[in-house]
Amino acid sequence: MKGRKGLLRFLPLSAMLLFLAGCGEDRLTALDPYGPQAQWIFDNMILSLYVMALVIIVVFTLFFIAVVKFRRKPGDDEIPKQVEGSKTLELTWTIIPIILLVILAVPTIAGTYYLAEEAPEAAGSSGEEEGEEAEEAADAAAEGEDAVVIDVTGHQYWWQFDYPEGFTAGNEVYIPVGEKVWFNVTGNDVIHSFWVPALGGKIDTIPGVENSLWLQADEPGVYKGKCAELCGPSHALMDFKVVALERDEYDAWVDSMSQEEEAPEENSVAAEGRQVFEDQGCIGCHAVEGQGSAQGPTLTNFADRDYIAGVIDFNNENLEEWIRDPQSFKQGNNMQPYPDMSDEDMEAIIEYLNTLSVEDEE
Amino acid sequence: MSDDLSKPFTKSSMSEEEIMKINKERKIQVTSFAFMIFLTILAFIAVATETIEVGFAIPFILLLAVVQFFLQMYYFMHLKDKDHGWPNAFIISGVVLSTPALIALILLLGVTKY
Amino acid sequence: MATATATKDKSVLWDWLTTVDHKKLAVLYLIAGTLFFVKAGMMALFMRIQLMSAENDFLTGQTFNELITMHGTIMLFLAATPLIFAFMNFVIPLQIGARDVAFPFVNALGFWIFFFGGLLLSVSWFFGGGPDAGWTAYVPLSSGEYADLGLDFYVLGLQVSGIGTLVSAINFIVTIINMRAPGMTMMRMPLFCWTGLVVSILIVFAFTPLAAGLALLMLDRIFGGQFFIPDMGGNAVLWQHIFWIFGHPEVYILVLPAFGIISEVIPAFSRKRLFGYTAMVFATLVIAFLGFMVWVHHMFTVGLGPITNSVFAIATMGIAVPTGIKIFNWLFTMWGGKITFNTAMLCASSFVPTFVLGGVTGVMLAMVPVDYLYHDTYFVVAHFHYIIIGGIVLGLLAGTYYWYPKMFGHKLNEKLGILMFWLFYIGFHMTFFIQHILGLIGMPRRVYTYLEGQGMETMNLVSSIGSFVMGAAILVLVINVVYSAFNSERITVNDPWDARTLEWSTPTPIPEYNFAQTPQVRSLDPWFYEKVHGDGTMKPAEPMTDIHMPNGSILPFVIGLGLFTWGFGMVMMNMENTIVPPFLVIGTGVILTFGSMLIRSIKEDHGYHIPLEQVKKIEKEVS
Amino acid sequence: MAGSVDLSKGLPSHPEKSTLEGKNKFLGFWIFLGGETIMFATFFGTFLGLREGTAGGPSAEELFSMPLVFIMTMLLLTSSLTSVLAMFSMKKNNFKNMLVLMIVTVLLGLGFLGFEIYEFVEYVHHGLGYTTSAFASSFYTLVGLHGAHVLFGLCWITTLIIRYSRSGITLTNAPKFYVASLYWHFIDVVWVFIFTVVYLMGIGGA
Ligand code: HEA
Ligand code: HEA
Ligand code: HEC
Ligand code: CUA
Ligand SMILES: [Cu+2]
Repeated sequence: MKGRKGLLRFLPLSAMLLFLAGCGEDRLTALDPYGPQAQWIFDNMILSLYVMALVIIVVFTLFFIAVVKFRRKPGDDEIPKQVEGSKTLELTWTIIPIILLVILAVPTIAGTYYLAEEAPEAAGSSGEEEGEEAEEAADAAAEGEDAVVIDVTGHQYWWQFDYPEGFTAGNEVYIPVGEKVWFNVTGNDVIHSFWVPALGGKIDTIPGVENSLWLQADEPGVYKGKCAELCGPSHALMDFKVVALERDEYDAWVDSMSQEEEAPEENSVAAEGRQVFEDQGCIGCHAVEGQGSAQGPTLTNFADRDYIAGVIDFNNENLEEWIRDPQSFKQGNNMQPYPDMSDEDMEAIIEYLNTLSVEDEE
Repeated sequence: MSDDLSKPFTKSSMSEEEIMKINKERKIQVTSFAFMIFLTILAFIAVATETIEVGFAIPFILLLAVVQFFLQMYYFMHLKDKDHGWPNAFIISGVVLSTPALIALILLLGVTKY
Repeated sequence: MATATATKDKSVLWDWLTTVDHKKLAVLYLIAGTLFFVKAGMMALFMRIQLMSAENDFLTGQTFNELITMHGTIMLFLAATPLIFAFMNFVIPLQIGARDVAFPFVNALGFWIFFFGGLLLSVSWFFGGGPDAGWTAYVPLSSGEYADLGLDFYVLGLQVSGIGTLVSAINFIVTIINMRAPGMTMMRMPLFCWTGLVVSILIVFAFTPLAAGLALLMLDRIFGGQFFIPDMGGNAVLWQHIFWIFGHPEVYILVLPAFGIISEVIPAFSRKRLFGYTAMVFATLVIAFLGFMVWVHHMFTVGLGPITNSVFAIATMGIAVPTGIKIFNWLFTMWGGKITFNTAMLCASSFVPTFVLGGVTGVMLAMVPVDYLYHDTYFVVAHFHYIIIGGIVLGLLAGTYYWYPKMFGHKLNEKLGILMFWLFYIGFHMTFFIQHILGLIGMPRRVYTYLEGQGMETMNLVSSIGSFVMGAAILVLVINVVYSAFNSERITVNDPWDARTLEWSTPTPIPEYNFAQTPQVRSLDPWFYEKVHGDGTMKPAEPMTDIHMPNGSILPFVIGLGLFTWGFGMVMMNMENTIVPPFLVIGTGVILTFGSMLIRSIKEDHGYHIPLEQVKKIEKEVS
Repeated sequence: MAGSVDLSKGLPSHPEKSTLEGKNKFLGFWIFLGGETIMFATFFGTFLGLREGTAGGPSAEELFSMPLVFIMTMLLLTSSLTSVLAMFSMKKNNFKNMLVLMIVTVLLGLGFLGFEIYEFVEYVHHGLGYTTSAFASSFYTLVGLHGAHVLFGLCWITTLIIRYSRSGITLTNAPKFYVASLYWHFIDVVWVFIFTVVYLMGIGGA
């Protein structure tokens, strides 16, 4: 893993490796970066740590010498020399910190612009330029053409991801590996913050404001994302996942997400479940394959998820409990409870939900 | 001694000279008042006649407001007098600190990125 | 004309309710502040218990959010601020050689308004729960649509207590500018007075925008104002600006007086004058100014654009320079001194390295792109607790042990003191150091729980244990206070520490008029100067005469009560089926408030005089 | 305390600052005004930030009437002058004159307030309620806060006039009158910005 290698170079942090050992398969920690943005952030954090280490060493050294050397001995009543101050010293500890700060300020500004890069305009008609420039422009245009731009909306307490292809995903966002993916984020109700520690920084999702952020994953895998702005009682449980796939797998995934719903086999339990899903009004909040509204997370690929509602282990018991009493898992969430649903209906609906997959059957 | 504090005075301690000075100052005040009225009318005209371009009228009336601010503060409220060092310091600080706050509230609301 | 006899024959309670004496108000502030501190500290312990293990269900998310909000709000507004005011009240008039503050009545008013504001915030628990949107109360989460009554209490409680803080601050400024003894020029003022002055100025300029912001939120919640709702043309970022325009200066409001205390204690126990006094004053002013120019560093992830973020990042980093000047000047005050290590000095000296640890993480936070990682994680929690506890709380503890003899006539027990210090210090690092790492491995702040298997269990457990050790330390302090009250020797000398500034030239206990004759100040550290160059007593600047003193008054208490009632009535407007109609309650409050102000305005109160003979008698008794 | 001023010669030329209490009040009040500056700036900022946010409701251009604002401005400016003149009378120990000028100030202020209330009622009739839009809320808040200041000032000055109607100028009430007049000027300063920024810029449609 490339992040690990980088880490070992930095002895001050190697202690932290100890703590990394506990990580599960979902990549979470920012100390193990998996993309250029996260790497940049990590490297500059290390840079600032070096500067800070310098400051701390100087201060601590002076402090300990002073404390040890200048203790008053018992019975020593002599008054020490009353020193007014020293211009040279004063100047020294003004100028040196300024230099240190300049060292930090330069990458700060550079990085601010680096990370603020906007999504490329799709398909540029730039035929006029010559030579290298034209080539670059063409490259950029090509990149712009199939650059992935995903609209993110934060809801209390789930995430909505709208793809340019026109479909919606809930709580799990798929991205292609090795390229910059742009997220245009906004909030639906209160402010949330979109954060995938192992891939990069965070950006607030604010109602009425459009923000954007790019992320890039260098390796396929699952990256854990979190909501980082207090948004209500279940703020702690507003997790999501970023699934990074190789480009061809990603395209395949996009294709299957875009497809029309294939109705469950007739007279199967799942078909019954589908009926219940409509009768009970689930579809009023949950879209499946493009049908229904987006008041709740889209369930098109629900069965592919590892968690229900982002944080609950995926199994049928939990699913039933979730449908009967969502509040018991996530206080204050906006899903309607179904405490009185009959057992058959429940069974059917769970069966149906379990069929909602877009991954290829093995 | 406390009773002194609630006792009115039969006369003023001001000398002739001081009275002259204060009368003169009074005249200045009335003049600056007239000037302020003039500025106000100017501002209203600038907007009312609509002959002046908006892009010019707005900074113009803002400038007039600032001039009035100074007149009020320094003449009517005596900030120009001596003995007003600290009051000056506080008002100036207030204005200086207000400026970035105002700019931020007008421009930096997240809708347009700078 | 009233005479001194008028003050006799009053019950103790009445005396404390009506007092306008800055020394007694200091004690009131100290008690109120300590109570609020313990309350908010207990909340922190509850939070730490909840976070001790993964997926713990000791508290629900809702309760947890109420606890963080109240913990943060109380700690900053109702614990740290009054504790600072306690020392400012007690020490500043003494240090500048004044008999009292400029507006004794306003001083009392400030205390009672603050106190009732705090009470208003606290009663929220009895009416459906505390505020739950964090101490920053970001809209829309705190707006009428998403939050309950708790936030009405937050808005009105802070509004009221803010008014109290504001009027106290004005009083301090005028006191310091107008009431200094002869010879006490600005550049001879002890640094604690300087920071007191600067902090009061910061309050005047920071609490007023807060008042404006709270008014907007109140209007949103109670009268349907549309400031923050995008669909109605409003904007949610507006609140964040207003809050942080106040909020960032607020953190310096808290830390500067702590700097002041440190600048008193370190020279006193190093037996050396403060190194680079002029630079220290200058640095204080620069910090105060820059403090107003950096607020956007709390909003880096809001998406204001790269220019904005860069500018504010640079300004933020700039603050490290004047702060560094202070740090090194303290170090060089100790350098070459003869240091005595008692509890006060332990706290004061350990402040220096601890504060630097918190300060440098602050500078790390100022690096915008990296803050995209730190923001709203436990890294930030660690940053500010390092500064707040390593800075403010250690400073306040140092001040407590240092000025305690002057305030209460006896010292605190040293053995218990040193035990407290080490417990506190170890507990503190245990609690908060590890939180830096927690933030980096992906733990956002304000989360009531975290999932198993993310590598956060051990570190959270350590942190929680640390917080209990810290709690134990505070417990030892409380025990110490009680123990010393009974078992400590009375202080009979003026100057138990062999210190340097004017407050130590007064007799213990201090007579209500502080100085029988206003002292003539001849140098920086005037008391030390007289001990070395003079005969060890302050030269009087005026003959002994009758001493003019202000009368006590119950009106400050009544005005505070009035504002409480008024505020409560406003909250009632959002309650369902109240027993009395809200406007009646509001009306009562308004009448109490403005009625008392009217009485105060109409009744001329010129105070009273302590006759010369009595002054002489008192002076003989105390010396 | 009278301090260094010799009272036997008559009313000192700066009666508002000849006692320590007076000096303190004077300084304290200026500090308060410094704070008010930034508080009003916050409300101005809010208004300016939100004034486009009419959410389909009436906008400034449609509503504001120039003549009304002009009259209000004149009333308030004039009242500022009368309170200045009152302070000159006070310094000259001309108590009657001062009272009369102060009463005129109050009357002009009342006129201003009356027009403002009329104006608000009018706007509500035209569909600009407090909750109509962000523009409406911030407009009413800013201008209403100024109006509340005017109201408070009126009550304050009236109280002083009644309380001291027959006492003459003393070292106790001189600072009170002086400070009240400072407050009144400050209100006027704020209005200068309100009529410029809110009304004229609103009508001009920047
Ligand atoms: C008393 C309180 C206090 C103090 C003094 C400070 C001081 C500083 N703070 Fe802190 N801060 C808080 C309390 C405080 N802070 C709180 C409560 C929050 C969170 C609010 C919330 O969201 O709830 C916060 C949050 C906060 C953030 C926002 C983080 C985020 O939410 O994303 C930032 C970002 O820039 C920041 C920066 C700084 C800096 C640069 C300083 C500087 O002033 C520090 C300067 C000191 C030093 C640097 C050390 C000494 C200097 C030297 C020895 C010289 C040499 C040093 C160098 C060259 C580096 N703080
Ligand atoms: C002056 C400011 C101040 C102080 C002193 C403290 C002190 C402490 N804080 Fe505080 N804290 C804040 C200001 C402060 N905090 C702020 C502003 C926030 C942000 C809020 C927000 O997000 O909105 C915050 C948030 C905050 C969090 C993060 C919550 C979250 O984001 O989820 C945590 C978590 O550990 C925490 C812990 C503590 C602890 C353990 C102490 C300890 O130091 C407390 C020590 C005191 C005691 C323990 C009480 C005394 C005890 C006794 C008298 C005896 C009883 C003892 C026992 C039973 C053992 N604080
Ligand atoms: C009032 C709207 C509403 C209705 C009706 C509703 N839901 Fe939901 N549902 C939600 C919301 C909102 C969430 C997201 C909750 C959260 O995570 O905070 C959700 C979440 C879920 C999830 C977890 C989704 C994920 O991404 O992991 C499932 C499964 C689910 N609902 C099933 C159902 C079923 C089955 C029904 C009908 C029997 C139903 N819902 C009816 C609003 C609704
Ligand atoms: Cu969404 Cu926290
Ligand atoms: Cu800050």
